[in-house]
Amino acid sequence: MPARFMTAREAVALVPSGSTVMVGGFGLSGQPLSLLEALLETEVRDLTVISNNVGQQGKGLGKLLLDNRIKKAIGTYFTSNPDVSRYKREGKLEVELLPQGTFSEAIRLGGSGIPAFYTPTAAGTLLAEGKETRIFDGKEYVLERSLRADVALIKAYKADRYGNLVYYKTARNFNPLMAMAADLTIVEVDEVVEVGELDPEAIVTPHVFVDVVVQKEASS
Amino acid sequence: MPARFMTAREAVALVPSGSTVMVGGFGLSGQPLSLLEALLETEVRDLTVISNNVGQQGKGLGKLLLDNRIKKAIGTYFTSNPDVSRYKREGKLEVELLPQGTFSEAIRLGGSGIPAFYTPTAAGTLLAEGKETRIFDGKEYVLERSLRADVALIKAYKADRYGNLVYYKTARNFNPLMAMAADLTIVEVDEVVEVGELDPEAIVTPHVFVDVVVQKEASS
Amino acid sequence: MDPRHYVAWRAAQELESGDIVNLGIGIPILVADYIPKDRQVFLQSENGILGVGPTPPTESQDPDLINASKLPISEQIGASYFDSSLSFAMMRGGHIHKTVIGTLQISQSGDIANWAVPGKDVLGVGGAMDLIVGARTVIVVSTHLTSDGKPKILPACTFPLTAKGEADVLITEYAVFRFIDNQMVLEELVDDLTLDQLKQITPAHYEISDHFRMVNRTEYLTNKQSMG
Amino acid sequence: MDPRHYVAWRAAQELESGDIVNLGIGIPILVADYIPKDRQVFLQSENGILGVGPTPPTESQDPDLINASKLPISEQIGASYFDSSLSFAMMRGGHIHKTVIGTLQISQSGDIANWAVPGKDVLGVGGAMDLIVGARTVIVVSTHLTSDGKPKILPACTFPLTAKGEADVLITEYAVFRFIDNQMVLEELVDDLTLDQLKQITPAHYEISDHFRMVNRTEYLTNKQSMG
Repeated sequence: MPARFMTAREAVALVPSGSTVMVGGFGLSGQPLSLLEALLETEVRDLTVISNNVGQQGKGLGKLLLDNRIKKAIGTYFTSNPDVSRYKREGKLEVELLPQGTFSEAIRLGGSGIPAFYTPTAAGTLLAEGKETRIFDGKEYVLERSLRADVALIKAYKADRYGNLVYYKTARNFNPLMAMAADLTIVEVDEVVEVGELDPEAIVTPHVFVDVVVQKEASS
Repeated sequence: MPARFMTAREAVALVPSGSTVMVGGFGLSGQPLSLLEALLETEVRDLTVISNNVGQQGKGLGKLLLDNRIKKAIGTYFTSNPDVSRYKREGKLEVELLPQGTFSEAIRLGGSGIPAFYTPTAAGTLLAEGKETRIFDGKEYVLERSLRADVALIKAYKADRYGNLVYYKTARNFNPLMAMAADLTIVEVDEVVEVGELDPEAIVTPHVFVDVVVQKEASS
Repeated sequence: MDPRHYVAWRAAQELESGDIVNLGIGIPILVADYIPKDRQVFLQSENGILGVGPTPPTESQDPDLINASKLPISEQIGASYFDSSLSFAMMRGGHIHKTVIGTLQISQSGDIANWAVPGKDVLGVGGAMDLIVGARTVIVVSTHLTSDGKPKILPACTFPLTAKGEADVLITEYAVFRFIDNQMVLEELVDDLTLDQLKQITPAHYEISDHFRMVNRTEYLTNKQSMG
Repeated sequence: MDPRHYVAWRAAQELESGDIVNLGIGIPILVADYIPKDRQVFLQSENGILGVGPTPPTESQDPDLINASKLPISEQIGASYFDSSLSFAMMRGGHIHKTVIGTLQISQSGDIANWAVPGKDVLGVGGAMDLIVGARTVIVVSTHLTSDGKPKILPACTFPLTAKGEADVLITEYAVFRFIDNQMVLEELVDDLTLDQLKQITPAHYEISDHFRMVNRTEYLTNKQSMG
């Protein structure tokens, strides 16, 4: 299905309370900031957020946290937003931490129909506690479950009218992976181009993975 | 390490007898035919070949088979080369068959340091016999081991002087995956360009995965 | 009337605008030519392309632009290329809406056996298992009987399975069945055959749909003529 | 003399032409500025770039061209971008030659503890574990003591581990150790310190290398002046 084109407000109306939402970005780079702004305007709450960070303090996802919309965060590095630590201490936020390589592979494999995999990372550490381990060829590996979400909110550079995507420099990060791993993928783009304008060899995310495209407003 | 540039003859001299060799290509498309021709000129034998097919009858890998260089083939579809069937019946070739999705993911994960993964494909079939299975969320999955090789012989379209690669249409297939999964990756390319000529956003295989580049001779 | 082409035409009618579809080897590959012109269907081929276009004229065929049947194709506007792992991620991940695949046998509970024959070397599976397990809707196309007149639609498959209970639709030159809650349901019969005659060549148990209808193949012939 | 910059300079000397290197957060990120000009080192950053170039002037900084420390970088000629899963595939798959990382504690058997402190919230691990497990050579850089004078180089780590036995080299402002067969070996000591003085601030057990040498930091200062 070629992607549907909507406004940010229309798109985030598709995100239900209580849902699991993947949000792209490494810090603020590659976060779909317009979608997050629009989400803040809705009544959505009790979100489980799968994102590398919870934005930065008071920015991006950090705003949703301060507005008490997030009940759980799954990610790799929350240290850069001090609000996360405070919310956790106050019992207002549940946190699940994964090594970044495990996190990114779990998302890619979640989008690929692979439910679990073994990784050497974290074997023998606190992050492997309570997880199954297994020896392959004399080395210890941790069994990790893949990640999926109800909705992915991602950021790309350009979309064509079918929803094929290309990214911009290090803003690519987790976005192409999350596009694969959600039942509904909503992408915010800087620019929409006609079908045929993107090089077929350079399309990173084919439109099969994209449900909704939102063009970022020029003002934001 | 930026890739080294060699002739086909010099490159295939790095392939030892008895080694496991991944060979790119879907049928003949994307097979590194010049490298395979050069390999035929060496004394190499007892190869375990990991490739989707064993070429076609008398072509590509099919030639190496007829010259008794291959002792085992791991792939997904050998039906298109009748010699494979004959060699197998005569006890001259061992064959291991995997579903194509399992095969491609096993190679990608082999190159990614992930030794094993669970897939729904083949559960309850002959191809899962003797393999561990496990239920996740009520559905049966098969435990599959990842694949690695001593050498990968792959085909790309263009390389820059560092060894960054781009591919050409459906000749891409297994090549970028195999580039990741071998101790030594040798690539045959149609064209070598200067560093900087490939779009950084469109490079499919970064040069970390490439050891040796061979420019296809104009005559072949 | 070539039964294979009728089956391909009938399968094409199952495809809707916006569908992402993978066509298997054999009869399925013929489906591409029968997709109604007013429906925008996106064909994926597991060797690494989304946006497969029609067979190009001989002079513009490219050995490196092929489908999974290793036949020359063209590239539609808006197409993209990717490696085999992303291609199968699309399938297993549930991103392919429909696959059309051939079969050797199919059972009344939707088991499919299309890759191996007992007593023969098992030498090729390709993408069949991943496709069938992964695609959201599996449309099986087949001649109703084998070339030597044996039944293929059985209570249980006797050949090695490709996947269990994954068939959603079965289309032959005589009939269309759907699999609903693992029950096979007859939905459509060509008017060259009676229900009794169908029963005789179909050992599998099936119910008859509330929406059952008899069809004649004129529609296909008309369509074919308009295309020729 | 800033001990952090000396450590970074000394670590840079470990990098050879052709190396693919990932620099962690903290002191490691300073290493980039000290790589000898005649060595062609390729910097990978796990947020998705190979070919990290120097910090650009403020006016040409781009918030979407950053390293894993979230600092602005530039793109070298021949650079490439990729998603995070390929980035970590490079690491775990053994394709990154060297990583330079900081630490809170390190043990005599090469255990590294650099991500969590007992009694504090455990809120960030990032790519540290994957990097250390994956990179072929792990170069740990650290001040020899904590800011309040406590030892960091210990018989066994008391903080939660990042990885077990993965350290290959340890560089502090006073000394260079290598881990050989899980044994810590002193290779280099700055001539501001005696061997006895080193022992007093280093509770870990270490052997002294056959190649042990005393160095003075003039080389670094010279280098620094020539760069200034």
